Amino acid sequence: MSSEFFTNIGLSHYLALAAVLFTIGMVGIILNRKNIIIILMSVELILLSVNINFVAFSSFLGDLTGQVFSLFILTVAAAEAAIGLAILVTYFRNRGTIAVEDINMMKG
Amino acid sequence: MLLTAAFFWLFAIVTILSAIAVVTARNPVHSVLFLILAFVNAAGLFLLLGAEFLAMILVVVYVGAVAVLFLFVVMMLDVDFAELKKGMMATQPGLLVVGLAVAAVVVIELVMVMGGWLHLAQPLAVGGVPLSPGVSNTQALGLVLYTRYFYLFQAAGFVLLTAMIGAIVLTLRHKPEVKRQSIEEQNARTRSGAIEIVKVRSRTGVEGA
Amino acid sequence: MFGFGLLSGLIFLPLVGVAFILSLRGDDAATVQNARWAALFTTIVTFLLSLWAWRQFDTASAAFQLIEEKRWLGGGLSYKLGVDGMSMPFVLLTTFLMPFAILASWESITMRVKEYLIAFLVLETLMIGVFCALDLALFYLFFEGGLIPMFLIIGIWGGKRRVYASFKFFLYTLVGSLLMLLAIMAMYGVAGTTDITVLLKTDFPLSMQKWLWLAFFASFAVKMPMWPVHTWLPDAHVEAPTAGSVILAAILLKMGGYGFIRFSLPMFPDASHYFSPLVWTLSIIAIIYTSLVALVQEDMKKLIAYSSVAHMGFVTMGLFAMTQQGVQGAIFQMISHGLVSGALFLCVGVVYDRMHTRDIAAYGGLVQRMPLYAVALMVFTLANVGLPGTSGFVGEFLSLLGVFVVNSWVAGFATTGVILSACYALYLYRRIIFGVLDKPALAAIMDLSPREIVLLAPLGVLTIYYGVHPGPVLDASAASVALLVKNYDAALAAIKTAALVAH
Amino acid sequence: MTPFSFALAHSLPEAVLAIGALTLLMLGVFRAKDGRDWIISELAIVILGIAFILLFFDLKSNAVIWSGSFVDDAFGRFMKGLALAGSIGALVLSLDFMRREKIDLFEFPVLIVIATLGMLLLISARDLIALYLGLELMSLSLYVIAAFDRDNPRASEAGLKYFALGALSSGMLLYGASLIYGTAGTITFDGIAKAMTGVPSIGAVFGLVFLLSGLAFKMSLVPFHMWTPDVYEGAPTPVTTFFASAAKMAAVAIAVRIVMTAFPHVVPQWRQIIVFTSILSMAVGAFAAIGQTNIKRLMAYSSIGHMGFAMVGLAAANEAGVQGVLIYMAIYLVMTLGAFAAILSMRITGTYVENIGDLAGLSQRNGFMAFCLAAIMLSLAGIPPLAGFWAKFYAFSPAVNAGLYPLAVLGVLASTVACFYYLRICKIMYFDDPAKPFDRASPAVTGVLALSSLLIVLFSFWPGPLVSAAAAAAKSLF
Amino acid sequence: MINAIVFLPLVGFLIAGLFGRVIGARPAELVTTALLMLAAVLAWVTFLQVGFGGAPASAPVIANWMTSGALKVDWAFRVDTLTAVMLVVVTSVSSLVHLYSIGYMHEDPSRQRFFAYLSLFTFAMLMLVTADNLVQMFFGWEGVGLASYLLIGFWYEKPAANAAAIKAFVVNRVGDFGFALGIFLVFILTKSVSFDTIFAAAPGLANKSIHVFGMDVDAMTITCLLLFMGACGKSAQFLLHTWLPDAMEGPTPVSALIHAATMVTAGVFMVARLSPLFEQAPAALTVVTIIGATTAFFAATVGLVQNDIKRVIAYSTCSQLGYMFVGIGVGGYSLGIFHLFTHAFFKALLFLGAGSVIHAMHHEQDMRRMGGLRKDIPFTFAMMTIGTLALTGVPFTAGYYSKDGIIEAAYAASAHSAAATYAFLATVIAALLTSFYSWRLVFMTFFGERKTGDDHGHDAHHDHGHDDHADHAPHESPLVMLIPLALLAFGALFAGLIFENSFIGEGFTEFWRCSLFVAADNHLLHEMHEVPAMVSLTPTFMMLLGFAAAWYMYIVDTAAPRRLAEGNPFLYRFLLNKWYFDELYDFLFVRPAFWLGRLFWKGGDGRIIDGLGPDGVSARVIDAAGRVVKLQTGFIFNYAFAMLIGVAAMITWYLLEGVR
Repeated sequence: MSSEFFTNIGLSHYLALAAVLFTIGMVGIILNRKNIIIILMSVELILLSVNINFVAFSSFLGDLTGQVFSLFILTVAAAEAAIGLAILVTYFRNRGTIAVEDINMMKG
Repeated sequence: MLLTAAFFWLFAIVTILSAIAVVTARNPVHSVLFLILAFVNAAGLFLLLGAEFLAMILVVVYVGAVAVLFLFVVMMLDVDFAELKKGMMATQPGLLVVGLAVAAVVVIELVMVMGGWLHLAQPLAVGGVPLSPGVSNTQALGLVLYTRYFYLFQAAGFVLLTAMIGAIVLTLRHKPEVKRQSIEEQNARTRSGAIEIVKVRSRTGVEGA
Repeated sequence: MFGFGLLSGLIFLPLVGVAFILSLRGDDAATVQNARWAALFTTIVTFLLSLWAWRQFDTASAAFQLIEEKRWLGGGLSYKLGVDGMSMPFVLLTTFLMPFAILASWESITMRVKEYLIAFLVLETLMIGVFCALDLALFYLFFEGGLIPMFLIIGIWGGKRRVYASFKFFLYTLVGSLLMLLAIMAMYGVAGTTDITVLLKTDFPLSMQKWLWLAFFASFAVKMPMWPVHTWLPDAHVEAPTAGSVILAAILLKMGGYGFIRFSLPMFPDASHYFSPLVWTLSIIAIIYTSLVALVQEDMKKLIAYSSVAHMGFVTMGLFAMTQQGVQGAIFQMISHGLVSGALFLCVGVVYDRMHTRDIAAYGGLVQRMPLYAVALMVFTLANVGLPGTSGFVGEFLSLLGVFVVNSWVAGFATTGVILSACYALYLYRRIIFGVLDKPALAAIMDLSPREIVLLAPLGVLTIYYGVHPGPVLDASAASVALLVKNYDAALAAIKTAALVAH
Repeated sequence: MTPFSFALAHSLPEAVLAIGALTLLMLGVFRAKDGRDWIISELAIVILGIAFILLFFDLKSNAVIWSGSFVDDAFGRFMKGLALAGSIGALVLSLDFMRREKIDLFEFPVLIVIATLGMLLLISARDLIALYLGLELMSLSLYVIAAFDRDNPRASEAGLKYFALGALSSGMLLYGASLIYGTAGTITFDGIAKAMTGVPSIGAVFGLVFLLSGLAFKMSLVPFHMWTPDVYEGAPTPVTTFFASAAKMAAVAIAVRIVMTAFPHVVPQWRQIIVFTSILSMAVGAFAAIGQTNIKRLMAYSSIGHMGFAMVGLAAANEAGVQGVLIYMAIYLVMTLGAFAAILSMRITGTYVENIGDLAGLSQRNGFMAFCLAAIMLSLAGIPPLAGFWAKFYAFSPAVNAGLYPLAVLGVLASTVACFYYLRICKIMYFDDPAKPFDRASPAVTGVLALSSLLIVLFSFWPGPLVSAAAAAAKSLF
Repeated sequence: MINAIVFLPLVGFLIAGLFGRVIGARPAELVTTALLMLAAVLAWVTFLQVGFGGAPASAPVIANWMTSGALKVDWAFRVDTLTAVMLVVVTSVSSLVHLYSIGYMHEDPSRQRFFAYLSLFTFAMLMLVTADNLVQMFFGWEGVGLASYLLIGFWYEKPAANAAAIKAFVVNRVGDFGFALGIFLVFILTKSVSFDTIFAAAPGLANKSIHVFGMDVDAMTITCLLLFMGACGKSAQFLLHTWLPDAMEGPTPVSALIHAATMVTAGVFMVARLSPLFEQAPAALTVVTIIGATTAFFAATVGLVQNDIKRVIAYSTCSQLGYMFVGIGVGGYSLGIFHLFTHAFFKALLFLGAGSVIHAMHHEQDMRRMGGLRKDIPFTFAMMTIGTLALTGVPFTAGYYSKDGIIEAAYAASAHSAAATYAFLATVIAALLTSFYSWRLVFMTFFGERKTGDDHGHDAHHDHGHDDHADHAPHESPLVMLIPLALLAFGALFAGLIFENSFIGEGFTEFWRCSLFVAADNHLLHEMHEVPAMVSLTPTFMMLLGFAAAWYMYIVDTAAPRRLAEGNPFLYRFLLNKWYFDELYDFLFVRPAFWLGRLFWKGGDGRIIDGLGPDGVSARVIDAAGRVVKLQTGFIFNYAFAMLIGVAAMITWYLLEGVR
């Protein structure tokens, strides 16, 4: 790996970072067995990676649209988090648990 | 240039590490805190990219609102943390390995492709919103958000409204035993409905009461 | 008739009966009896109407007649009806047999009678539609739609293993038909229309023809049924109520043969020629194999079902000879088999109604108590055997002759089926009718009731009438078949010429 | 920039829904007693009906408004009509159910209207942001109403699962969108179409994969279908109806629109995705349903299969294919509404039941309902002359003509397997001995059941309007 | 007139068959018999007109049967000398048998049915002999087969009768297999099935070859061989003969009519009718000769040891049919027909006589239980003796002319062909054997000690016969049975004398005219009259030898047969079991058919087709369904994982595709 890789930060760096974040988010959902809240946080990570993507593209394309998109994503993500937590609360009231492993009444 | 690179690496590495910590931390409170850390670092990256407004929004809205909301919920739900701490990856080790393997494949493939993202010397943009040099980032966003993106802005508003309705309808409880003020009822009160005049014969008590 | 033509009238008349039966309220005996009469009346009127259509029909012409066309789905799919000499006999066969089907269940069906009659009337609509449709999509609609009422008939009013049989019947035929549907779509793609008259004139490239042919074959072979996709038939027959078996054997099976005549042969002549050895092989296997299987059956209906498979083997064999005699023989064989196998199932129904078993071993010596029945069964058994003088002979003879001209081996093997059919049919007859009547259960068995005589006599008369004078059927199909054969030969000649040029 | 009035004229149904939703909300908050649904549902039906009627005022136009984010064309109107019809149907079916189950809160119709608004926005979306916002507006409402029976653990589990996986899927969709944006430099569909010609870069293809995966989730295509059975089972039945009908319409509509208008030049790339998910969906839909005993679960698998069938038409990637998908969706909508109406009629001594076995011998207890349900089941199985057959005909025909023979043949085999379990329901209703009788269903439910089975049975007699409308709609995309 | 002859029996059948139960048994008997007699009279008139009066041959078309493309089949009645001869034979014997049956069957409860069948048979036979085309002939051909089936199985309660009936029908069908293929070939060759066209085309087809069954063969030879196969079946020739002895399960009048006089001779008639074809196929004629000779010899050997009186006569019939084919095979069509003609009389006589014996013995058929009957039933004895005389060929009886003629012809033809030499030897030996078994029959039945007693077999037909005979003593038959015997005896004695000249003598050409075709180089009828006297005398000598042997063994030394049998146990068993043909066929065809049927049913249909097809597939589908459902674990992480796998699979796919 040349030193340019470390010094010359380009679009690819941001995209790769976003890709890694995205995967971490996915892995968080898949590997999590105990706490449903972690899943919500993983989703936030995924959205963050998307935002990085958009902003990076926006910057490198010289086009504002990506940032606008990102802005809307932030808005919606907030709404999503609210609803997610609301559902979570409802669920907790019903079952007294938020362990992912216990969310298994329906299957087959 | 070098400074920018250094900051990039700083933010990037911290973001990734805290993201990993979010996923793996045993205590959800820690997870939330790591999430905040990740967001703050991501805001730093946004700054590097010249998206100052978004960076601020990220910190203000996310750290200030969303992450704190998470924290509220984590604290509010009386979760048995001891139970949670037993290990989040306890069950199905085989599946875990497969899961990690698939995830590894995905991340390698994605990084491979993203690392080779070369062909964007000039934007292919058709009808985009070009960044003009004289206008600050915040101003530029402000110029388009309420004009060009008026319709989408309204739609986003509806999304937030929905979230509000949804959160209320799912969590708000009208407890029947709690007495609430009903202005309508108060306004609609009439004498006939409020007072009953009964004649009491002596030594019989109130009949039918 | 509401701006519709005669054929539409034929198709929708049974639905009028359905509407009437639906309008009857209550489940008391009188209502049920009214429903029966209504159904019978409907089918008879339909038959009379079909006779009227027959009068209008010009047998000398090979063209489609009584054509009617209406805008339907757009884009080349239209509601188009018409008959020619190859379909008219089947229409008549259908309308003719339906009153028998209704009458056959007059007493034996006591449960959910109205639904039963409705199922049959709907079935009649669909069957007539199959034979009248001049639009491929419309054809498919009727062809496949027939599964539903038959499924219900077997499943609701059937015997012990009715569920198994009805599912087998339905799914088996469905698989084949769906492949045909794909072929129909492909043809639609090429020709831009599903009008049969246009498709008949469309030349499909040989490679495509082969696939299309195979897809159609998948459907018709199951429906026929040809070996080795015949196993649904014995089960369906055994479990179906008598009238269901009658219609199944007499008409539904004919849809496969009709499909071959209407589509496979004229539309894909080259592929038909290419695949005819396959068809012949399967036909011969069917004839010999199922005849042998029929020989060892212990259930009357199953035996007749297997014999149906064997007889349909003659049909497919004759069709793919693509000679005038072969095709006409096959058509005649189908008509004849419609009458004969229908009658045979009615005969089985007669004793089944009395004894509630179809086990051959449970019978014997019936002639002593049921001489009339013995006579009737003898006539139909012999027709099944293909004795000259019965309708069974004409079809067999012509189709064998037709195929012999093309391939003597095929005819040779198939003719052994004639021997085997005598074996199983007479063996069956002997076990049921002859011998000593020593089973106590049979001691009080009654001979044919007047209703049953009315049921069987016309079929017997027709069987013999068509045996000595098959003209009505043969003449009706002659012109159309001649045209079919001519076009087929022309197509083959064209491809041969092309091959020569290529060399 | 087009004049505001012009833009409004072309988004009138959406405007009606938006204002209507707000009005209903106000009415509910200030007028409804204890938060009970007073006549809000009825009003919501009226509002949806008005929006539906408004669709017909202008059948020809093809306008792009709101800075290119919104398109009003025949395709959109067709699918909006279906979505609105689905919403109306679901609301009509919910009237009785919600009251009986004591969850008749006024928020429910409001959320339905908002979700429908989201669907309409989604259907009309002409850039990725509009797509995303429409999708989220719809989805967020759906998450909430899935868990609407908040005291029922199953419902909240359904909501939770739907939400968690839905959020993941919209993450994937966004990731895809970002890559597409990065490649094309724009987010409008026709801009993307102009940019994506020839062999696309691998990054763009990845974007396509993620984008379509996100949409596939909404359409419950395999392997993004996993939420479907659980959510269908757990959510209150009218909500399931809404998921299976209106939500599917919107999801399919946007999927069709985006592949046909944004990626018309990279057909080979996205076709493989569609074919892949389509085959898997048909197979899973067919096989997994066989063992089911819960009829809602069965319908879930059935809808998975049906989405697979619909995608066969889309795989043809031409006008006829789109027409096929449109016809398929229209007929599927009618069948679904009918099926759920029948499910909502399954009530024994005041309790709703969902077991297939409860239908045993229905033909003898309630011949009319049995007939309707049998017609619907056979139609779902695609047996002519019922409408479901034409759905398959129009969806498969273009695929066959496009040379996608293996897909078509696999589809045919899957539909045979699927036929098995549809037949099984008919068998249970017609061949088995009667079980306990059902309570009398409400007139609204019976009406929907009757109407849908009538449409199904009689479709063959008068198919012209739908077919030509679908043809016109498909044409407007090209 | 011809219409009347043909349709009168049909009318009789319809009356007796449809209304028999209404009008009762006696009227049914009378009507059918009367109609048949009327037909017989008309037939004789026709015979005289056509054969001797010079009336022209005709073939009026009655109606069209079937038309399909080039194939046109009409209903038409061809009347020429050959037909006329057959008409006479059929109607005469039939009417006599009808008459006889009135007596013979008088105890049977379902006589109407019997007479209906008899008339149906006669109708079918007449259709056969008057046929103007091959298909109509086939109609009659199968029609008589049907009637034969019905009549053999008349006593349906006897399992043996049912089995025999089916056997007769099926074996005949085997022959018809060849017949049908022959018709197809004729149609291919001549594009017609009507006789005039075929015969006109026949000469042109000689030595033409045709590609059939994968071989290029001489067209006429293969055609004629296939047609002859049909004849073999119907006429019970070697290999297809097994049904005829079993057919004796039917009532005896049936045996007389169908299995002696008429139906079994249909094969001979057919070959004669198709003489224009056979004349073009010498190879086929050779086969005919060989088969005929073999049958004559084989059946005679079997006849030697049979104990059932009817079976002896049946094998005799079989043997005599062989003679007829020899006659035809060597080129003497008229010889074959002549023997057919005379044979009809004496064989019917023998059968009816045997019937009379059986009737007298209360349905006992085993000769070992008879003996000394000449005193009890002298008239029958006389008639049987006349029949035997004619059969064995005592000079100046009918059999003498026809049978000896055939032997002479065979000798004459042996100059050109080895087959004829074989035929000559076989027929001569058969003549010896014929004489032996015929006289054995007479001696065993009518001479010696009476062996009947209380132990006489009731097994043969226990339901009928003995209930009104308290004394069980043999008794002479009623007059109605004896008159036919007398009439037939007249024919047996004098038919040869009267008609020899016309049939095979100098009046040959004038008599037969065009009805029999003889090739230009066929001078057999002249040559046979010029054979050495030694040859002419051989049959007579053989007859005497046979008589002497029988006399010695059954009158002089009655223990001799037993000694002989014990001395040659193998040969005896071989003959007694009819050369083991039934066993062989049972082993070769019947058992395998049932075995295969069961195999195909349980194994083929059940295990393989259903097992791999619908049942197997549905089982696999349900397995798969179970597995698919297991994937649906209910866990969010699994669901998400599925999504991840989906995405991973797709991107990997594209990546690999891009790399490639």
